[in-house]
Amino acid sequence: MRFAFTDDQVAFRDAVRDLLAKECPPEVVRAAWPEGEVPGGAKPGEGARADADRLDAVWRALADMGVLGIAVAEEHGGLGMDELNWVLIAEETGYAALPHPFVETVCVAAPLLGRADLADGSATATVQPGRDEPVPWASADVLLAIDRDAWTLTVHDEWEADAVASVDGARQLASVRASGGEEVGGAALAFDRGALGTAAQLVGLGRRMLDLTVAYVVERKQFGVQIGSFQAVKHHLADAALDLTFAAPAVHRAAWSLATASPDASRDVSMAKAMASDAAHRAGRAALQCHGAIGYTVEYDLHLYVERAAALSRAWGTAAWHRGRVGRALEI
Amino acid sequence: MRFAFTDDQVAFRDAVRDLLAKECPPEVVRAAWPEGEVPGGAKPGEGARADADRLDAVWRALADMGVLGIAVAEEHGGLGMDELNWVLIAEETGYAALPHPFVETVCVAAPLLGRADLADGSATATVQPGRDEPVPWASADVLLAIDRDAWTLTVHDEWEADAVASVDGARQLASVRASGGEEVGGAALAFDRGALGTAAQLVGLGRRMLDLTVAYVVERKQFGVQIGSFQAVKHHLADAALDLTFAAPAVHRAAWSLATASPDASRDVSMAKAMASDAAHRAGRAALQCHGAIGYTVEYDLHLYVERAAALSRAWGTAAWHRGRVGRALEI
Amino acid sequence: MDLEWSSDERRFRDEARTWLEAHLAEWKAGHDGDLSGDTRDGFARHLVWEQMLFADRWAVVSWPEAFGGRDASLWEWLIFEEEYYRAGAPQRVTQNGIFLLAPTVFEFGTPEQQAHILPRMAAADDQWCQGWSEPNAGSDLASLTSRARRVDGGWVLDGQKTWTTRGAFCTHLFGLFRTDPESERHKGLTYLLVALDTPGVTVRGFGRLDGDEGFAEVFFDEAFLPDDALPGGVVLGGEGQGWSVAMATTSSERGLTLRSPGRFMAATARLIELYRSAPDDPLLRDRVTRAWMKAEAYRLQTLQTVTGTVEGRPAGAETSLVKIWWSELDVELHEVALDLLGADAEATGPWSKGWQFSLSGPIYAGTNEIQRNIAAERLLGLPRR
Amino acid sequence: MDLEWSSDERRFRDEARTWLEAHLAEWKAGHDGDLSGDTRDGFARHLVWEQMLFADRWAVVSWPEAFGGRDASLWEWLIFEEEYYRAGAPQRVTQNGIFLLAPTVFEFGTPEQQAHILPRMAAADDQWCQGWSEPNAGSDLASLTSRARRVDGGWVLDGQKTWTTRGAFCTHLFGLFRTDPESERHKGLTYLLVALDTPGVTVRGFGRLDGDEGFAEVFFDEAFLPDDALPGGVVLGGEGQGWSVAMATTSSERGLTLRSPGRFMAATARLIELYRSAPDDPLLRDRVTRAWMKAEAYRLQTLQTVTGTVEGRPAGAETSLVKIWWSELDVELHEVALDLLGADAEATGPWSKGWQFSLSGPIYAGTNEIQRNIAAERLLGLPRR
Repeated sequence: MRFAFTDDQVAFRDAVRDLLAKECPPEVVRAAWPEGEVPGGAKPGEGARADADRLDAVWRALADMGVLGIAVAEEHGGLGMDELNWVLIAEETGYAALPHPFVETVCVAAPLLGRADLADGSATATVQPGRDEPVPWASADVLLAIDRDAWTLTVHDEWEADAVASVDGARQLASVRASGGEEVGGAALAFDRGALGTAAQLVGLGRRMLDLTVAYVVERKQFGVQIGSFQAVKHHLADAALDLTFAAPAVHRAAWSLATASPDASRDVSMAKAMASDAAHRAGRAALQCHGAIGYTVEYDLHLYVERAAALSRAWGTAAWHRGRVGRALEI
Repeated sequence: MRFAFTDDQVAFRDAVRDLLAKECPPEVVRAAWPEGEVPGGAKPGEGARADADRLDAVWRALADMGVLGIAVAEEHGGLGMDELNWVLIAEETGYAALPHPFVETVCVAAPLLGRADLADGSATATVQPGRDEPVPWASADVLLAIDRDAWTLTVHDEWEADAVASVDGARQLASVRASGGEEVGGAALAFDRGALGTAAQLVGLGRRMLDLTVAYVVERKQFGVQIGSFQAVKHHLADAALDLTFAAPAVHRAAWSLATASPDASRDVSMAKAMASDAAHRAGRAALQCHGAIGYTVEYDLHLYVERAAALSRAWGTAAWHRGRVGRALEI
Repeated sequence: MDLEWSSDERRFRDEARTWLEAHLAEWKAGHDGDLSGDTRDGFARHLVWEQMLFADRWAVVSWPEAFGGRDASLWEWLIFEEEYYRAGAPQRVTQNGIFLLAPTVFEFGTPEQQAHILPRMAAADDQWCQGWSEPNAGSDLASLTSRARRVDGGWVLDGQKTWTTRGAFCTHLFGLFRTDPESERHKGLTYLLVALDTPGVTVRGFGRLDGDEGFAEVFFDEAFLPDDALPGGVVLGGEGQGWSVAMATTSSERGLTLRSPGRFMAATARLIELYRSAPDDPLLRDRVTRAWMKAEAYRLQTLQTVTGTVEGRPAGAETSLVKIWWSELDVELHEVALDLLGADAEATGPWSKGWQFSLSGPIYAGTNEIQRNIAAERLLGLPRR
Repeated sequence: MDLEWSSDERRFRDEARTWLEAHLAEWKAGHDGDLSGDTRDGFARHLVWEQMLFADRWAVVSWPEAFGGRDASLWEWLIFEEEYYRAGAPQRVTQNGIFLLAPTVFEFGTPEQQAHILPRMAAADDQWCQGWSEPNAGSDLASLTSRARRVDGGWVLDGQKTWTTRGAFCTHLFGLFRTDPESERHKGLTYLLVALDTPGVTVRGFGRLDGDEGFAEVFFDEAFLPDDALPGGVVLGGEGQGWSVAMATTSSERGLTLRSPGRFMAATARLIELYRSAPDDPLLRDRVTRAWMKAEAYRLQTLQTVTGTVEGRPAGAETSLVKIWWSELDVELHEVALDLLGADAEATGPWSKGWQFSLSGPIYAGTNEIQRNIAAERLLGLPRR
């Protein structure tokens, strides 16, 4: 019995963390948002603070580090590693709100398709996690369409995509129509990997929102004192930390269950996704509330993470959907 | 449009409030609890603080004031008044945790059976609000058994009762077996009146727990200050007040709906019971938490109200059961 | 107790409903799709709607006829609001003037000020934004530092306001300025009325979470505000009296006038429609039912409050609880809708936009943390510390 | 990461399970029905069980063999606890000694004190209760006023302790006394070990919400406590060092040692059984699932913490979050059970009694409000004010 990651896994995580801190600051996330007008109105200030040149660079840097191929088989140029080796990295991509299809490409498509171009960063994949659901990262090269009722998975190289405005402008959401394609096996495993990667990102997002808020309430004064000294603020943030502290082990365990092909893997993934969705949601609410009006503006960075968390908490199955799957596994 | 009670209704409420403050203090509620040992262990301190002589006196005083016959037809010696005239009084009996079958006798049985002995206090009634449910006030003279599936109501003058220990020792809970009896009409209306009276009592109980707690946290010091000055304590109690403030109008409206035979009466009663159950529950949790260890002892009075609220919040249909009925009325 | 409307009130409702249906259709025919009033183009289009309301005296029903209203009772006001939201009529881009400034003008304005300001506000000729918050004075309003220096024939303004909703599109700003430089906290403040085209005043709009340019920063750089910029003068309620004048406004902001039950009744009605259009789900049904009950309880509590107001028992500290209730209900009902939509909730739409907007409710007009403090201290009597 | 038990650990589990099944049946055969350890008769009967545990070295598995344990690893301790609760074994009436006092004796006791106190505690020959709280010092432990005056050959104790769980039945009390009358707050306190039959000490039991006489007040009236009342002396950790000694105990109270995951895993397993016995209800199914997930997450978080402890990375301020989590989970899972029971929940039974007991969780061992403060300040770094 040992519930901890190896030193190598932690070191790889730390390296990715450092890379993303440097290469994927908020202005890179902003660069993925559409310029100028969005359907709801103007986005002033976005353009000025966005750094478009670096948007592709971060993905290339991840490729160079070997991160993109972590789950690609070695014969296709990857590292051939399992979920335990990428779950912490997925968490970091959530912390950074990485505006690229990490979960879809690295966690789902790469181990399934075994394509070298996914490992070296020259191609990306996206996933439709359920029939008729919207698809993010619409400019990807390959689409995996999962049917969560029939548990089938179809690989499409071509499809039609109509852009859909997302609450998270970086996600490049689309409504897709695809016909033909190649049906391959492993739909349930692919879905579980995607849900796990998304759960890990939600934990990372929750931590980012909590960190931003802690920094803000220590800095900001009202009524002559730091607002972080108010008990109500302390308790909001302690509650956010509470849920994240207990969601994270659930996510890590789910990675172990997938890596060891445990018969409980789907249950464990669903527990992870349900808890991570709720924890990120609570962290987002606490973050906004403790920031006050500034958190509600697009000039401040918080919204980049709040909107991502809102999107991911309902993508790959809502918390309630996943609890339903846990309940069935418990035979209740 | 006028959402307020008449001066007469308020004056009657005030008179009952004064009477109960004098005649039904905690030591009278304690007197209704069983002496000495209960299945879980000893109840030391109960006996010493109970005032058994006054237990019957409070019921007689209510009879003398005309309260017990408020809903009995005038030809049977009552006041022949409707739900709007007793709902505030039911609230006061909750505030006092009156250890007598007020809802069952005054709100449910009296208008249905039209018996003079219920109005003058010489007889009491109890109700089984659903098939196989436990019955409080087991020493009552008449039992109305309601079947909430078939919506029938059977009046029993004789039945067998096996005492069941209740979390609220004053309730005289029993498991009953009754055969025969007389089936009468009006089961749904009788149930709605009982649920309304119980909802009103829950609002009163919530207010009592809140009042006790406010008094305690103003008095009690920790860390050199009144504990009521801590923001966490303030917010617990503000939340309790919040739910009570919005549950009360729902209860009062349900009384109007019943009194005017509104087609929405059952929906409105269910909304009232659901909200009052949740509000009293939240008030009880806040009260216990803000009291700390002393609220957890039987020597302190709080438990008398917490236990009653726990019993009533699930009697006459749980909050979820009532929300289900509201949802059906909304056709969802 | 009588929870039925009189025949006069029912007639008033019918009249409002008929007018709204016809004129909304007309207004909506003039542009494509849903339009936010918090963008420059949308704001202009909303002013057309405001002018239609004013032309038929629906802009400010509860105001005296002399100022453009109908002298409607509070009950009629409630009915109008119910019908307004029921019809799906647009947000009132003039609301900060009508609901925040106007009550103060009624209470503290001179007859000359009232006669000038109120009809132009009702007609949307002038559009007022609020200038309360500053970069370092949000919830702690008394710490503001924007100042007005008395000079011959007027005031010289310096400093910065922020979070002024729709400030980039409005014509006028009302707000507090420190007129006694030696003063601290609540003292030495004056309530000033400032045209935004005053030289030395700069407005910069910026974006809100929901994607609209709904906020603005307003900079005052040695801006000279002449005493006669407005008939009756630019000071509301007397020099140095700003705090008590503003607090009167703040309390109207927190009470009935800001959030009529009609808005939440209409939103829960739409939520119920949304539920009916989706596959049956007992968990979501329970949450929809809860949201409906809370909106209904809000309506009932408002009826109780209006009864008290009409009968001379005005609402007290429980207005803090009212603010908590509607703002948390608003978030809750939108979150239920998003959970109903599931993966589709991510797409921008009325529910996701409404959710983003709802998140501001627990923050503005006094955070819910402060409201809970107020309720505990003033309603329950807990010590201030 | 390896979440499987070794074959040695599985053997240990089998041994524990087999022993518990056999001996529990034997013990339960000796009395009728469920029996609370927090009544006088129940306590006595529970001591029989404690002696059975001790006889076969199951009383304190993680202690050194010299003191009655098995030198079990933390993993084995976790396994034993899982099996203990899974088997439905009774509460440990000796737990306040074993889990609160013993770690302090291990850390601060002299060899002579350890040799005397620990084996007698493990054997339940001495039963220890805690003397922390006073009528005016609950969460604010540093404000306590019970005092011990130094006299020739011992101490004279005066004052009052309260909320001492099972104090009416125990033989000994450990607690803090003010030994420097000039001192304030955390200073001048000494950790004393007091036999309750010391002349001048009076114990009065009183009732808890759940109907048991589980609490006691302990009065000290010029009670003379000789230095040699216990081998090695009655002071633990040095005169005037009481606060730091006690804090070490408090942190063990808050961490792993007090609430093993086994308890909540067993409770949720019973909750699932209860759900299966009732008509299907999607709302309750969801709540049962939530409770199970929280218990499971608690188990996982514990495995993570134990791994860290074993590998030399001991838990820090997150123990405050752990206390919040298990105590609120405990309330939640019992409330789900009561809602499942509906009207029958009112009847006294294991679930209603468990619910009443659970309500004390967010209060004792540092209220959850204080735990949230600690988490915010020490884990997140928010200012203390």
